[in-house]
Amino acid sequence: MAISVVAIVVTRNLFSVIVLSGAYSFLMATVLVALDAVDVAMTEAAVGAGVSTVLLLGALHLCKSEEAKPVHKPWLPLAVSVSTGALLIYGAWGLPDFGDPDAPIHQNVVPRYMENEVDVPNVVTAVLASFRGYDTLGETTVVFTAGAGVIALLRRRKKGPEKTREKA
Amino acid sequence: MIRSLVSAVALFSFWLLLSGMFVPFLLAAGFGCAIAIKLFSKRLSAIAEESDVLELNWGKFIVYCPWLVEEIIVAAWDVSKRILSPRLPISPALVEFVPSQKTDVGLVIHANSITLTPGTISVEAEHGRFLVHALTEGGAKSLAGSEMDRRCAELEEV
Amino acid sequence: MKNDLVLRVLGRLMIPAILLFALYVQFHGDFGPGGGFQAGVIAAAGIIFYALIHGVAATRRLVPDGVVETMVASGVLIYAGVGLAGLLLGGHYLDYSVLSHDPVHGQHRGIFWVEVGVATTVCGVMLKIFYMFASRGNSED
Amino acid sequence: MLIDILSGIFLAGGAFFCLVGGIGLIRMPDFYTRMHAASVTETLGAGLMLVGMMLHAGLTLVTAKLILIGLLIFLASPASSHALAKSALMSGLKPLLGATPSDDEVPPSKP
Amino acid sequence: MLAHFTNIITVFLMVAGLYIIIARGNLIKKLIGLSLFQTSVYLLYITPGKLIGGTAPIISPQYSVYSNPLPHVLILTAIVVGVATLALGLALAVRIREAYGSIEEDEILDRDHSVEADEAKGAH
Amino acid sequence: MLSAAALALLLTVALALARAALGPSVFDRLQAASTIGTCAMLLLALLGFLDERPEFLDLALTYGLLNVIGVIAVLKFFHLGRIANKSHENAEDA
Repeated sequence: MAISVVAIVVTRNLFSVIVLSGAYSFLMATVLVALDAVDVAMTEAAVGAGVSTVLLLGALHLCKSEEAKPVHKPWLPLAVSVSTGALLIYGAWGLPDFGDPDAPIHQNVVPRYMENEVDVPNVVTAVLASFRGYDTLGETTVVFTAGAGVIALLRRRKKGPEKTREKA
Repeated sequence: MIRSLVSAVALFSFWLLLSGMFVPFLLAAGFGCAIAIKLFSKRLSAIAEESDVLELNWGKFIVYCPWLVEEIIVAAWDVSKRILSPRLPISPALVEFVPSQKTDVGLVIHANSITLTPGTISVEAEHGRFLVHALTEGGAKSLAGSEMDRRCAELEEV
Repeated sequence: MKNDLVLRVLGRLMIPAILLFALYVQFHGDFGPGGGFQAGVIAAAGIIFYALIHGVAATRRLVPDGVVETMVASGVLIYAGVGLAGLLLGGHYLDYSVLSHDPVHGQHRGIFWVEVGVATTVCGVMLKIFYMFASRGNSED
Repeated sequence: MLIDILSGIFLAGGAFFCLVGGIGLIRMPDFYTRMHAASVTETLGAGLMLVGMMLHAGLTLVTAKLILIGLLIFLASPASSHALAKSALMSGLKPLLGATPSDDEVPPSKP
Repeated sequence: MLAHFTNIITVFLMVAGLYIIIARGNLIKKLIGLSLFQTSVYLLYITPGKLIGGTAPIISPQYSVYSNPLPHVLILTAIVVGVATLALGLALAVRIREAYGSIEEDEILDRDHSVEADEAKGAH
Repeated sequence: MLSAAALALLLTVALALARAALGPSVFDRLQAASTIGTCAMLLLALLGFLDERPEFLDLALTYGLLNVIGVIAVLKFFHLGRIANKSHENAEDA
């Protein structure tokens, strides 16, 4: 997976980048399955390999497919990224161990969720739709808003693009 | 009418295979979904201006499948030996030939069988013209008028 | 690509299967992996597959813009409506227990309708976005 | 017991062919020949593994689902590799031909 | 070391995404970097929820230990919102391309500068 | 045996990744990506058996469906994109 990430960073042809990110999200989904997040993996596979690939391609075929050569030296961003990474790794030593059942995350509300008072075997669905119904309503609204935003941005007006191009 | 009933039943059995739960609610949902999708797929075909049903000699098709599997195994073993041998003994070739099938389905089955067999890939498949890329020249020569061609043509005889 | 024989036959076989699979994911969200969002995305992917084979114009005839826009809005309305129904039947907003005589059954019913709402919106939005991107490119050529 | 051994053999065979396909993907000289290597993975490798898992599962609905997955692979993978090869040829990627390439065998690549 | 291996991978992904976002000028590449960054966040949330020996949180009588479902729910929402923002960002990029004829940050800035210079000249 | 097969699949994924990273043309990468998709699908089914939770097969099916759609989408837009870009560049030149 790391290889594909590095390849995504280095590659300059955007078509190849999109293909690589599709492969990356398949691998990501497999990792998520290994971490028991079945629903998340399904979503990630559906989104990463299906929809966002198509969307990126759709945007790309309206734009240029080759990235320009960078004009700046990459050292400053690299330094910023690496130092952020070092800081985060330093911080990560304070986190609980991987798979530790006594970690705080397993102590609070989750036992109540797992009691399954809704009688739906898939706890993720139960929590998503019932216990956290407001979150999901908000999520649906965000999707709706994004759709509306895209419609507003990409709706075809007569002579719209030419005018702006002349001004520029 | 009978044909669309058959395909609706096929869709419903697909649902049952997926579900494996025989709760009344889910059975009813499956039935409804199968019918809805059958109607929707009629619309799909109508807009694409295609016939809705696939004509095929199913009896011969059942005989054809094991034969194809055997071909695949033989070819895959051959290709694997070539991949693993240190000298990489390949001589890629492109051949063009005329398939003897007439219908869409027959042509597609032939093209897919060619692609499924490791060592040969159908590059272009149209009525009356196949373009095939083969890993070895021997494999390329044996394609035109092959047994696969004959068997696929037999599948069309309804 | 548009008239590719192999792809056309594949599409004829696969698109109904994909759509049925999406509905299966929708209805079995309670029992296994899946749910409204995944179902919406898979269904949208199936229809996008049709668009890839037969072109966007044919797809617009298959699922017209009006239908898609109605789907986008009605999904959110279904979700909010479920909450409102709970409110009207004497519970809290988005409290499903009052939707039926038996609280557990009410929860089932509420979850089902909420998932339907999510699936409808997601499918509609994905299709709409795809239409927007694809049609913009085609008419520019 | 016998079934366990048999399924183990099938799984091992599938794993072997998958690996061979992967090696071929690296070793082959050009795109079209790499596709042949990949098709080894996608047909025999996947097929044998699925058979192995079916034997492991026994006669349940799991087997039915595995058969569905197998059908999906066998329907979809040739179609997608056909499309891949076709558009590679259309975009002007010339295949490497023969040990001694002869020019008259190169087909006219259409735009 | 092994206990924190997953954290290190998460941080690596995050850094890669961050690097793409700040170092590359292409807007679409920036968006891809953003989604890379998002996946690292997914991983950050999901990994603590895993219990050694636990299985997926789909209740069935054979199992007693399940992984924590709460992060799954949160991340499910996050993925959905992520796609929505990606689509919106892409639409913006397309519009910018139509207005400026480019999606490279530097070229866009250059063009802005030249337009400003022209306007300044016109004013004088 | 199951875990050995899973290991072999992981190795195959690694090889395909190398090809995806090296691959000179887009088609090479695409071929590698679709191989990765197939391997991930098999890996998922195997993981399901290792965990003894065969519900994961649904996921494998999803992967298979989306893999095909992704490959064909890239191919389709690759052609469209080239044509669109060319005509656009010509228009700007003129």
